[in-house]
Amino acid sequence: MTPIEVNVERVSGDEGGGRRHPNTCPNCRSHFRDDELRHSLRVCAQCNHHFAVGAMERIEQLLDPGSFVEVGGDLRAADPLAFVDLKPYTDRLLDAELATGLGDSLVAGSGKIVGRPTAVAVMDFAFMGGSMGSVMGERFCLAADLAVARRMPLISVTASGGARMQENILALMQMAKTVGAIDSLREVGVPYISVLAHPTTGGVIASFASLGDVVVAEPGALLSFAGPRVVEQTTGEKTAPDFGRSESNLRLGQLDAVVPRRELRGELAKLLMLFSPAEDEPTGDNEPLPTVGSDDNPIDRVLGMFGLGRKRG
Amino acid sequence: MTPIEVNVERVSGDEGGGRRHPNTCPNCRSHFRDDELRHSLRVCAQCNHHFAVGAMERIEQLLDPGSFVEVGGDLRAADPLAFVDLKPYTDRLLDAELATGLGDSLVAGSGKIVGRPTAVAVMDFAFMGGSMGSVMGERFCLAADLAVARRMPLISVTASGGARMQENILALMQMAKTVGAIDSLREVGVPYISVLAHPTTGGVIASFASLGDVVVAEPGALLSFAGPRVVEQTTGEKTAPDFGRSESNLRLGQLDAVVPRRELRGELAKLLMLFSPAEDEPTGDNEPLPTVGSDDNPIDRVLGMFGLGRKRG
Amino acid sequence: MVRVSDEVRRLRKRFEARAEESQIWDAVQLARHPDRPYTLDYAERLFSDAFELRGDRAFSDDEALITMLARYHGQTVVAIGHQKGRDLAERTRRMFGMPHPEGYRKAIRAVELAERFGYPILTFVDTPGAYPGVNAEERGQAGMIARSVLAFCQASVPIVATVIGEGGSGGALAIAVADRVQMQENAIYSVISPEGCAAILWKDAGQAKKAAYAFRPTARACLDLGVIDTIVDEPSGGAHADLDASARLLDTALRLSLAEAEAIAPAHRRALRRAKFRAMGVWGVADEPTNQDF
Amino acid sequence: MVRVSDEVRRLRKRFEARAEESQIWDAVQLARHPDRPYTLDYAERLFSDAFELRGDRAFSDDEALITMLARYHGQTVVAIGHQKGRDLAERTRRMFGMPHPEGYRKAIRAVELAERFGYPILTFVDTPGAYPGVNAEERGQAGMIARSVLAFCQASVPIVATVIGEGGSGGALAIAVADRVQMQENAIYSVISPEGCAAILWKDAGQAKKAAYAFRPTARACLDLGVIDTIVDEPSGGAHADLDASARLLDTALRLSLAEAEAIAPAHRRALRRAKFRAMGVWGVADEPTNQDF
Ligand SMILES: [Zn+2]
Ligand SMILES: [Zn+2]
Repeated sequence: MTPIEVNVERVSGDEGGGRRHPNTCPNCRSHFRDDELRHSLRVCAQCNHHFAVGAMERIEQLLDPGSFVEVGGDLRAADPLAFVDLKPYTDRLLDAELATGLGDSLVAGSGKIVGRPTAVAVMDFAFMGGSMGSVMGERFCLAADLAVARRMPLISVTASGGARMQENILALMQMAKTVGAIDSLREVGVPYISVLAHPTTGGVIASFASLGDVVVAEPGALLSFAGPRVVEQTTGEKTAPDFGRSESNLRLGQLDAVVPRRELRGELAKLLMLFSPAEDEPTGDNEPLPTVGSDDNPIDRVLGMFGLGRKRG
Repeated sequence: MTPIEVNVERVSGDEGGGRRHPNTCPNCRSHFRDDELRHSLRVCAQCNHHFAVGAMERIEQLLDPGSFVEVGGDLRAADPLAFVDLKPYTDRLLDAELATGLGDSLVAGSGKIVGRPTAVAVMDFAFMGGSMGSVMGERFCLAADLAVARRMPLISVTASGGARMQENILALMQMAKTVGAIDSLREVGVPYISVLAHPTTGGVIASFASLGDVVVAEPGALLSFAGPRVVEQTTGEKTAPDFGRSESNLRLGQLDAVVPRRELRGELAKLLMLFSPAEDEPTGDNEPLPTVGSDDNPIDRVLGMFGLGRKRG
Repeated sequence: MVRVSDEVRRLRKRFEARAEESQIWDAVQLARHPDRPYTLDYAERLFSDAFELRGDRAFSDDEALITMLARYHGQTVVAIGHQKGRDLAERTRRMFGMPHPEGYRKAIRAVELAERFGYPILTFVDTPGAYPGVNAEERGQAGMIARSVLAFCQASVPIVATVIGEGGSGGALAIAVADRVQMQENAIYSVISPEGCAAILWKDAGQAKKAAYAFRPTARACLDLGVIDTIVDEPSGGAHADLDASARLLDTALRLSLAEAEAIAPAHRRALRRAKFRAMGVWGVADEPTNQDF
Repeated sequence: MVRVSDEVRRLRKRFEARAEESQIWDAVQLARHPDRPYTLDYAERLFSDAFELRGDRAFSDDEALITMLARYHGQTVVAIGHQKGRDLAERTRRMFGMPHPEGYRKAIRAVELAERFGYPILTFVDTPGAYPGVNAEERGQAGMIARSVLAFCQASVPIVATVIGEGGSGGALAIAVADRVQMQENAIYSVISPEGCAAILWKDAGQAKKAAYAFRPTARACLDLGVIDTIVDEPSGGAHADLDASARLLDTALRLSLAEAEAIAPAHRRALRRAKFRAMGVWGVADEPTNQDF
């Protein structure tokens, strides 16, 4: 559905162009049963390749069991442009919903991670390439609303080829709308953690997904505004094999960390703890604190004028 | 007095090492009488080379005649470390004062440019290489104090080899102190215009001088943290002839403009006008303004909820 | 079963009914006309004084996007606009109006300056898009666009954006979040170029005309969809036919939009601007409220 | 005739009187000792949890300067510190603790994060200086140091800076503007390295010892001059002799300094921090108040 989708296929290693089974590792060709993959968090046991994870399964992986409550689940795209290309937009939507069981490319709600409440917004690349339209934008904002209302952090997990062309300018405006949601979080001091999964490109990475107070990515994910094929076709430049990948982005200053999927829940739990209010702690070993010394130095008098003292520890 | 001073000599074109007369152009070797140079704003009439300008002469060039009032003119360096290298610091200070007629490397005060009041802080490279010590820092802060008190802009003109080693840590602290002065301007919304003259390096460019709301430089000025010789000696890298020059800095995003000295007063006047409050203006040609149209579109109702309307011009 | 509001049905009908195909393609071509006035052409005619603010204070001065302090009807404003360039040398220097991250970083700097002194911001949108090159990507094109959008969201000063030519995708939106958004009559605003859309959805860039008709990048469609507030008239034949007349028409609309933006209480401006964009989008409501496998 | 205050005369006398030359040179060597604990050594021992924040969101992740979210005695803080690196590979990767502009941009990002959530900032200063290379210069080393100093000035959250090794010039100061500034007993803090000073003033880098004695980069001198608030004791033999003991001593001082910084009303913190640095510097008053040729 998006310019990036095509490149994503290429980047995921399927150079031969042949149709591969979704449970066959595109990297090492190992094949897994679906329950095996689900059990391994959809990480290849042989080569550590990270398979795509659907939104609902991602929520299962990350949240405490039974803690998730969805918001905006009943929203559906409305085709305001009456858009038809080779196929009507409404048909594409129906196909996507039938294929994924989802109403759009993002699932929003709230839940808990190791007991700490959090709002969540999780994308699903299988729904029209994780494209960003009106419903995705509104659902993301509903998750942010929850975060603001309950003063709990927001965590997003993104996987997107970019904006949904079938909604054209309204799709573009979802960039402004979702960034506005981040602004509302910042206004009240609610933390936002952005997790970038393969691929996060186009309008999604050029809006909310880049604005996390902390931004982490899964290994090997393609994270770029324009995909490698668009870059090559438009500018004639060659792209390196690691173009736009998580590891390059870390080196280039765009990420706080690359976190393997097996560690993701743990790292998010740690961040939720760090972003939580101070705890009373037992006062360690009770060593006596040094006293504030006095000094005959004249500077003290100047500092004293401003209510500032000096001491020797 | 500073690591940069040496490089400055080299950059100003005096490669031969021979002692040249200060009124001989280091670029084209034209020689001028002092009154000629003063009349041409110390710009070479042959090749446009910008000679150094002393602080008091710079003030004459820029401010309306007779408008300058100095502050902090009685402050003098106090040698707290009782610093002696090959020569005592106190001797160096005395030599510098005798040579320049100035009490330190910066002259502060207020004045007018084309009738608009402004605070000014002007450096003089001839005073110990324009080095930054306690007096320079305090004088700069006094100029900022004036700007805050009278809600008038601050203009600085810098020329400095960096911090004054003879005051060591106190010299370093002038970076924090002068940046604090900029912070006080920002707190009340008073504009600060920084003019960088040859050379502005070290602690001066790494503090207040880089923080202008607008930053302009004279042509060909060396503007860098480390001078070219320090870079070459420390890292073994070669520096290009245009290393750190105004023109490179403009290209590299560090400057708003390179302004020839002859245009400087005019550009500053324009900026003071732009930074001054709105004026009532005669209402042009009085063409009728378009009326706010109404539209049957439902979006209007949604926008109406937020007090927002739309119109067709 | 999805319930869709009557409003959306009415919108759809309107779009289906209009035989505006040729009109849309005319706009695409006029928006890209080589003689179309650019940001600097308007700056010359609208501002009595101007001082260009250059550089991102980090990497370079990106000439595809210009920022300036300027005097507009007696008050100081910060102007931000894409600049395509007129002849080949200038076009190359200005990358055909396609900014690198440095351009957006310069825009953010200008927004911060405006915010510091309470100056209104006027933006002029005219870009095929952000530059899609390797270096631009490596220096964080996506993140910088996001940060620019955020800077425009966070500002409390009045902002008026005008799409004066091509409003191309995220590279346009980066400077187009405003209290009032205007489009010139023949400007276009879209999430991808007609050619790009055609290449992907029709597998044939030659179908650009068909794509343009399907996704309607016109001012009229943007107004109908609630994305812009005002359509700014152009001289007959298009903005390039008479630059002075075009500037006068823009001036008239701009003054009114700016007055409206200034009329909003500063303390509410940020929240209202957010609410304005929050309202953008249309959707229906499904009978089954949740996802299937949940 | 210049009148100098009695205080300055007393300071001078104290410095002239002390036969501390060898003591000063010991500090220079201990501050640079290859086994001296670095920021990460303290982070490990002082923080119960930590998450490193990497990257400047513009160009790279500069490993010469590290930033993290960390839990310190039950509360979340933002930690910022230079990191020299222990073996040759790490030293090279971390540029011997000499940041590029990207490092300072990362520090600014960390300050903004702390400010957004009200977290105190703890900095650990340990650098020979900002990296003096062509690329660093071209990407705006000077301006970024200035902006970092400004970010620290503008923050309203409590800030405590500790010089734990070499406090080298502007590259150190960039993260050392704080409500409370501490120095470890054998740390040094100076506007230039002793070698650099000697090379310029004595025309002989070999005179570093003489230069160090003349410009006194020691904690004691910094305390006497009003530049720091606290000297943090080290284990006998120096901080490297017992990392755990050194961390415990630092912890004790840090808790107290942080408590003091936290005791300042947030609304006054910025102005008081500014006033604290404004007070730094000593000068006399001349009888003739103005310049000669004026
Ligand atoms: Zn595999
Ligand atoms: Zn000449």
